[in-house]
Amino acid sequence: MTAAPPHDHLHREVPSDDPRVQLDEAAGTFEPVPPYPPRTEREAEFYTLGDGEMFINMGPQHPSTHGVLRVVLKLDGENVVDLDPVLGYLHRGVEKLCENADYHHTIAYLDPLEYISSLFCEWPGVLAFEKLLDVEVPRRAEYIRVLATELNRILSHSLFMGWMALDLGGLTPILWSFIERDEIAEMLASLTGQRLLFNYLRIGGVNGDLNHDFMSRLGDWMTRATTQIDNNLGLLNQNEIFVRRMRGLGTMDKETAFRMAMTGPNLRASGVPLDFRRAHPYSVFPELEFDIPTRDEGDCLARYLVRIDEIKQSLRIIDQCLHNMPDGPIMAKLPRLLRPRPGRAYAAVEGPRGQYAAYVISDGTDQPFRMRIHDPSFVHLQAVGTLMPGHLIADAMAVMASLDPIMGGVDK
Amino acid sequence: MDAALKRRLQARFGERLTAPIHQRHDQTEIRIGPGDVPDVVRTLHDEADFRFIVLADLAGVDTGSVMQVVYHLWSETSSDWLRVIADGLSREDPRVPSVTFLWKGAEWMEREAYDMFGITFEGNRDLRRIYMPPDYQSFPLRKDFFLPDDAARSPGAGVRHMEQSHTPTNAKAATLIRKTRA
Amino acid sequence: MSLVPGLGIAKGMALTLKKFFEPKATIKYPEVRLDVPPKFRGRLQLLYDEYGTLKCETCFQCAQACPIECIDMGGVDTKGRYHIHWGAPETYGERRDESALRRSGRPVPNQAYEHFDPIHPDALMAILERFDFDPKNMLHILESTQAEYGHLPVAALKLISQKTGAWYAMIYGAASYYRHLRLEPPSAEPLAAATADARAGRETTFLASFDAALFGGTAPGASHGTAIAGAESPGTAPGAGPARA
Amino acid sequence: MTAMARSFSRLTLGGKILFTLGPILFLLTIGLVLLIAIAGKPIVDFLATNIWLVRFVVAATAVLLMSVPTAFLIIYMEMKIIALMNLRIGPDRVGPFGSLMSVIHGLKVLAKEDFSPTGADRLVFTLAPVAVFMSTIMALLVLPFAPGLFGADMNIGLLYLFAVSGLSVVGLLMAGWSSFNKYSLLGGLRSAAQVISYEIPLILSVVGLLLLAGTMSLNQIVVKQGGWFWNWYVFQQPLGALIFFIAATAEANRTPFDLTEADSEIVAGFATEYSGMRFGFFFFAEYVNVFVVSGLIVTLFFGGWNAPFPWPWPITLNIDPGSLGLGLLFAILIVPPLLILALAAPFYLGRSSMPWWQALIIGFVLFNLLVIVAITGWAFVSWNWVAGLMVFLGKSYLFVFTFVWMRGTLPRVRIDQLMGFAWKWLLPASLLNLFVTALALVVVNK
Repeated sequence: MTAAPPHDHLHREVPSDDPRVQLDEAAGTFEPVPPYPPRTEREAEFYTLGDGEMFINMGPQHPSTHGVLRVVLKLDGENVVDLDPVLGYLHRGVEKLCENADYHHTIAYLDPLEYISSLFCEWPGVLAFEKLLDVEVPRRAEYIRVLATELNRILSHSLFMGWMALDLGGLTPILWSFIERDEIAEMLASLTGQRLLFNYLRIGGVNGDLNHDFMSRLGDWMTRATTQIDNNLGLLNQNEIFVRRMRGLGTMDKETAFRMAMTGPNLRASGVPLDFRRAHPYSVFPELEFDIPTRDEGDCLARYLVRIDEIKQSLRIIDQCLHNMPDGPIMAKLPRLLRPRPGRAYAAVEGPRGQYAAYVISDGTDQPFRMRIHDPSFVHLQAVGTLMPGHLIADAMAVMASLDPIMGGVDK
Repeated sequence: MDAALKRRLQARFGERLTAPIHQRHDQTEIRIGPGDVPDVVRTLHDEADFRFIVLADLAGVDTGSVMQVVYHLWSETSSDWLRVIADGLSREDPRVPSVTFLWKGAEWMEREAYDMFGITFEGNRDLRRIYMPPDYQSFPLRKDFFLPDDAARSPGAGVRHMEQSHTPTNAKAATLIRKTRA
Repeated sequence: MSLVPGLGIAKGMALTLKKFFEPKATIKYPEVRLDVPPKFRGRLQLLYDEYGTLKCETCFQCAQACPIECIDMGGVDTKGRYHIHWGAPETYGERRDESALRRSGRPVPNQAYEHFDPIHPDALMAILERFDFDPKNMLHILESTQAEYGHLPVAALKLISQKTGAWYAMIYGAASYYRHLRLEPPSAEPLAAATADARAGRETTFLASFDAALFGGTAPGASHGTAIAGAESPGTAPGAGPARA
Repeated sequence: MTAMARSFSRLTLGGKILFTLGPILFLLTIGLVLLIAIAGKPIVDFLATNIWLVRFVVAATAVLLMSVPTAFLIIYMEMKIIALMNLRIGPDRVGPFGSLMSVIHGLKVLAKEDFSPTGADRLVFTLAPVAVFMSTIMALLVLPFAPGLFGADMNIGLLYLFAVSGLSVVGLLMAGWSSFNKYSLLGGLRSAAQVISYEIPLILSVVGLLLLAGTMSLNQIVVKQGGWFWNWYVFQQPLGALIFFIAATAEANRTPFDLTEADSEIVAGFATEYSGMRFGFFFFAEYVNVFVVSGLIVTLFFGGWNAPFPWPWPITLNIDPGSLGLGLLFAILIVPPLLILALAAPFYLGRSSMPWWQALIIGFVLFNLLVIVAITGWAFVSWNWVAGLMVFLGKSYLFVFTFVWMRGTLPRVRIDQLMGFAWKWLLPASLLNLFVTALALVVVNK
């Protein structure tokens, strides 16, 4: 701990004794410097301005921070010298809430963590509970889970395409991808009952079988999905402005990616073919055929293209699920009151952003003793601290968008 | 369950383990003392027959009597998740060495554990609260946290929010804002 | 990126111009509304029956099942009694069974999550045709169905719901309310035991005498198909009822 | 004084307006009458000898009045066209196909609080939108809309236009600096860097054209492109036209060069702290600027008010209403009602459910449409400035559409790419264009 920097450059003379004037002055002279002495070395270092540098406060209300993220940027002209992300604007204390809910109810709390990939937030929790309880999930339920989550992955990735373009100034792709997203959301709504927070997976199965509405929508969509997605992507994938801005931007090599504890497409864009569906198989993924798309560049364009390739692999998986869908029950026989034996279980799934995981400790009661939720957005967002410095503000936003954080997951 | 991993772990860290290795489903669990964390984790990360290069998760746990820090690691060499539990941290002053020297990405997870449990990670150079307000005084995920009391110990009034000024010259104005809000 | 500079931009421009003339995806919301999916879970609402009374029985099961505690009920029930079922949420299923036992004198299997066996629908279609697919004749339909299949299979109930247009829940409610209707094959031993346990002593004798006094033993049994005796002695084999005639 | 103020404050809104405007109008009327009575003759004489002054005042007024509907139209086009490209419907509630939406936006902007942030330099903050708007309006003054329809035919028209449109950057810089906001400052500085960089290729790309035309008067440039469409300078200066188009896009701060108000980076740039009508001025200026730039491209490279080909069969209408005598009066009185009845009849007879008055209303509207079409056609044929205006506006709005289309398609470039593109590509290319043009002229003239 060092002493507070003097902030002399920030002082302003208040001309009047009138408190209203002082209020006005206080409102006008905001600098994003914390009012207390720095707590750590890093904070002291960050909040000391060098020659010709200035702070700019971005968020929590800003058009491109993907939610309520606040980033204090230290700028030299338009170059980002350093940055300090400030979290907690959406913190709901889900882990604490889960400790006070019983095992079934926990699923509803896991749902709104990442509000565009809800099924992936439910899945690790449910998997961990099943491990605690030694439940055998029926095969049909497993296939339905895979089918629904792969749809959710396409939904999430297609929204990412739109946001990426929006942060680079393109107005149109976001709306086209929202059309895509809306079709999938309607489809999942007819399967799960909701469009956004599905609350569909249950301990030992799923809530409700495939129905006619869902299957007809899915069949209709599958016949044109590939061409439709390719067509929409044709707007930007060859666009010189887009490609020139993305290429070589925010490059992250393999070692850095491991050091930053990255997973998912962000890691695969750096050339590591690590996909927990293959690397640590769960559910019925060992029976399904799909490739793991990787890119070696590690830049924003690679992260963008890896996600595009993943959409195609997801379509393959959905196709296989539809062909291999077994018959049978969709719920395991379970008592209504779940009291797992004391123990610990960890489960992870490969989501659209990386590894979604849950670590549950049971003490033998009907509520989890400790429920730890691991969210990839949280881990990936801290990579902006290493990727952003040295770029312009415009690129800083693009780098953040390419990591695809969702603030609901970051703030838990 | 990966029996080979269990044998290797036993052979390599035999005397350091504070409890027998526990295996269930696809998880292998070892318990070590908090002082051994850097050595053990570095060995697990570097040595050729472990190569646990992916830090899957870092979590704090309050068991009610002691504090724990739980690391989940993944490796190509094993089909199991490896769970390393740094056990036996005192509840009064829980301290454990940081693993940011290996995984810089653990920084925020350690900040979160500090924020929620008050576990001090020695060596993390940015260990401050991440979710809760900076002047928050209690640690919400601890088992002795009681909501109305402990939340009230951390008065929101003490935080000058970002709309308010921070300069001493404006102290009067800030007080006024607080009064008008109250 | 193509070799010709500007080609990608030109392609994108052409694409947007093409979309300019394509049909639009907007749904003009207040005028046009999408159908909600059948499984839709929307805003909570209390329903009224045809006499204008609340259908809510104040069982508090919804309040206990709600994970985010947005349902919070308290006070009096529809009959003016202060009535509260507050307990651990996991007793939900037990109390549901208990309630079913109280209403119909036997446990009702929860078939919401279970796989059900298919039936051969020809006989059922004949029955439905006989009753003109009219939901007002539901009791007759159910009784004939039970006479045909020995009990009321879930598949049959679903088919009846589909063909008559009555809600499955109503048919299920009717089937579980009348004691002479069976939802499971009567040979199921645990069920019989449970029924015998539930309808212990006083109630059994009272009901038996009541039935005897009311129906005089024969007349309603002949007109309604299956015998009430089927419910009173559940051990008898299916298809033994006299309704085939 | 206090008593007066209090009683004034008790008046209704209408009363306030009446009590303020009434005396002023009264005094003005008396002053005007006195002025005419005392100095009427000299003033009229002065105006008669200096007719350019009258012309200038009229033109300035007309341009000011024209600018707001132009902005409304372009804002509506932008909303609607981008919406259709996004597979949306866009505005469709106010007016036919939502066409009054931008008017409602304008009214909304008027109704908003006129807010200026603490710490702002109030004077500069207030003057900045005016400066931006004025530069745009002044540029509009020299555009030749049609033969004889222009504010002023300067022999340095093009130079004046570049000078004046370069002034807008002063306004943007003023706004960025005075807002006391770092986003605004970044936006202002970006716009300064961008506009000044792109002025150079913008002007250099036209120099070749000036060599061909031999004049800087915009009117003369248009006259020289008369006849068939291959006389347009775009076919003699294709590279120049392309450079001019790109540079003009940057000059007008349009996508993909809209860095000054890049919402995903610096919120709204220089306009971050503006609200109400001050923001409205920026908004109007931006869209009028789009029209100015389109009009300039049309004027310089696409023949201005010249139709693509000369009309091969000149029509002369010799209508002399005076020859009808008293019949004219009867025609005016009798023909419209008869026509209305004739137009209404098929609707009334064809649909039994329609009441007579509805049929009459339909007939009246149809009659009005007919008359409008007839008068427009007559004006189109008889006065060549009407035809010229229509051709000019048609071409200009085609380019406005192109700008909007680009906005719907393209992402934004980065600031260093933008500058690099200006200095590394556009500047050498425009110099090359100038060199080739000069060489060709020398060769041809020899």
